[in-house]
Amino acid sequence: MVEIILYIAGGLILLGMLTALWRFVKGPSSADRIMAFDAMTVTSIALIALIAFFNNRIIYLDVALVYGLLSFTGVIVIARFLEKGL
Amino acid sequence: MEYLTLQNIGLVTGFMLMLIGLYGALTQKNILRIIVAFTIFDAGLNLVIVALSYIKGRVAPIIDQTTGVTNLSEKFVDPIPQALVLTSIVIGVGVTGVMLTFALRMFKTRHSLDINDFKQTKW
Amino acid sequence: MYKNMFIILLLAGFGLLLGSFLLTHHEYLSLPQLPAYYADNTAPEVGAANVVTAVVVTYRGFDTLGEVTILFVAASLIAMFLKHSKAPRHDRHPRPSSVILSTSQKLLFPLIVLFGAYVFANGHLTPGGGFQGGAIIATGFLLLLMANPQAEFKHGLLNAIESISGTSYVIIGILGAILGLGFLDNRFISLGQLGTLFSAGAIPVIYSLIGLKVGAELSNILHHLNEVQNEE
Amino acid sequence: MIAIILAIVLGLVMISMAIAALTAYRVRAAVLASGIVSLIASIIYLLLAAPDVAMTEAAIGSGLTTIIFFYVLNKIRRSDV
Amino acid sequence: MNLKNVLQIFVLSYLTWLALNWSVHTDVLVTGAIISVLIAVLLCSQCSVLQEVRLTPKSFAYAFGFVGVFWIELFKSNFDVARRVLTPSLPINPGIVEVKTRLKSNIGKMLLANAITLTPGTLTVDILGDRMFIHWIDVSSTDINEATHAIVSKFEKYLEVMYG
Amino acid sequence: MEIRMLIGSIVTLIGAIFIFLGALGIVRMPDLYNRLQTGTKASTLGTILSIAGIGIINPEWAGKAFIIISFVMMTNPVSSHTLARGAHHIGIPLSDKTVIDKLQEAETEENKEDQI
Repeated sequence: MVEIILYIAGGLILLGMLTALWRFVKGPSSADRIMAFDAMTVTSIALIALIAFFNNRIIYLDVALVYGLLSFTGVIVIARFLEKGL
Repeated sequence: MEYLTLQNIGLVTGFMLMLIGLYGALTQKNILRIIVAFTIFDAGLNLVIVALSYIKGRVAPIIDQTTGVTNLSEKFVDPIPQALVLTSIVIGVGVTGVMLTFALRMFKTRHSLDINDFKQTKW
Repeated sequence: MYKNMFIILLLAGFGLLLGSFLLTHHEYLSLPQLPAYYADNTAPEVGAANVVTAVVVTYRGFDTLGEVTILFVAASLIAMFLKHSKAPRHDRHPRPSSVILSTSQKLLFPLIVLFGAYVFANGHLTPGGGFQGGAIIATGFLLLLMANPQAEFKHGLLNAIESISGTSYVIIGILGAILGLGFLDNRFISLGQLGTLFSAGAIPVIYSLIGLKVGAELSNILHHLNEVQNEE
Repeated sequence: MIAIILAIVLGLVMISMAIAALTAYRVRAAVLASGIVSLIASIIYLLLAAPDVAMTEAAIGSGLTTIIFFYVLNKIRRSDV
Repeated sequence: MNLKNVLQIFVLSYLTWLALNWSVHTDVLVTGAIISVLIAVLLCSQCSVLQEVRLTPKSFAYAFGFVGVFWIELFKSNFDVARRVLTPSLPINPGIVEVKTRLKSNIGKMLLANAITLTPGTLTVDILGDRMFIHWIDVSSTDINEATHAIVSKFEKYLEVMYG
Repeated sequence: MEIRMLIGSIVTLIGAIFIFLGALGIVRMPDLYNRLQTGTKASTLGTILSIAGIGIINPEWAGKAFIIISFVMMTNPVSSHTLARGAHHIGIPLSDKTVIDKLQEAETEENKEDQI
């Protein structure tokens, strides 16, 4: 029962990632693309946590931790690049 | 159906990335795009090496409560390609940095990014 | 025209090579001899829970030494290329950052450095190690540059950290050769109990030094790139 | 089975993003697309039981490489960059 | 080199280290203490931000109140935004409004802006002094005072006690 | 035991639904600022809920889950704010439905003062 619910959750998360990818491909400006990139990184944290659960290894969560702490620096760099603040 | 394993998917994806990256590096004119194609080639190569080390039904080579400490050679995937890829990724960022600064230096001297403008051997 | 034909032929040949490899290769069903030895003997011999770390630091320690050297050469090359295009500080006019970014940088910077230290101190227990920890520390340094692009940093401190940790790395390797069984051997400190932080002999020390060195080198690269003249 | 479906979808996304990186009009879009290739590669590494490599790719491939690219793009301001 | 500042950074790093390791063995405690002291002493000039925190029992109580109010607002506005996304006609009424804040300290402003940004429906675009410019998905009033009342004041009364 | 795991999985499912709705918002909304509102923020809450659900299912993982949640909540608003500020500065247009833009007015006022 629990596993079936988590499979459905994983499918929804993957679908969300693909939807954000659609905005990345379509996005009229660079800022839209960066936003889609940010949404995909945040979403992938949840996906990594689910993979860790299905493999039953707590050590996989460290990878999610890296994404949680570092993904925002990429967005900040690109935003500062756009506003010529680098 | 028996060809549809995780290892084969990883291998096919890696090979496709390598071909795409090689095609881009050979046909693009802009230096920065050539460097982007190189990073894609790099990612594909690393993916191929890691996929070769995977064995079905085995776990990551780190000892904790779920693995126990006995009979480890029948539970773990191959650790050596993973160690090699780890070093390869770090060297990859160094090489990318050198290529990018070289491109920047060339742009500062010639104000051009086209690879065809840099045919002379002495400049 | 000839060039295009050549490219297509080259790609087709490469693709054929890869495809034939894909069709003929067989998946391993058990580990070959050397990886099986590493998997079985890492815990009693080296004392590290992470077999990849044991391979990187101890069994294949020479490769890591060479890799650190390559990274050092890359950082020096970048510094050499950018030497002539540096701009004085008052010539660059970046847009100043907002209060939110500069304040949260002050709050987050110690946490990021601490997380990097966690990653390389626990390299023998969890995934991660010196290279990842160094990259995380460099990202923290980057946050500093983001919040205040005009800030003045001492190159000397970064260079000192880099050279001190590099020298200590080699000295520990030689100590292993004298006191232990070979160059970069980790068993001259007692191995301790498997799974605790003070275990695996000298591996945490070596990986911490590698982490500091890699972090200082990557920060140096970012700092050099930051000082180049902005194009208008 | 679930892992295989996940890997197929992620692999297709990777290949399409690599093609997008070569055909994008601006270099910054190409760099972002190659960043997505790295991001998805790290998830596939986790599926292939290599958390060390996944962490390295997350911290270095997806983070630092993109950052260095944008630092250099900042110094080369042109209409197609 | 301020002793209070060093102590605060040390406590912050040490607590984070313990939560990261999630064990209380002696070696974890010792290593964490060494690393935290190094970070606090060597890097404290870069992070003198926590000095403005008031350490009184009342401010701790208000901190819990702030967290509670924040979570309630987060869920409420999330369901609101989900309803807007799912409605076919897309009922949005966006705009950038100006609000005033009474907070003086930088960290108070930062926490206020982050709380506003994390709740869907409002997004801090810029800060100039004590004027904050907020993108609002459903502008009900363009007046400064009414917008301040609707967006800021529910968080501000807690933060004012904590940071002044 | 079973009840706790069921609760955890349902929390994860709610988080996944929020992620999907956020991604839907990214596609449907008319301009960048509205997309940032719905997309990134809803995805953040969804990720937080998913990880909290995983932490409820396995109580030993709760510490790591708490750390991830607090890091995401500390870092994510900063990047959204910086992106919105930069986008407004380089003049990415707001949608036609926009009622008011006070920041534009404030910036033009400042420029006038500079010129005088």
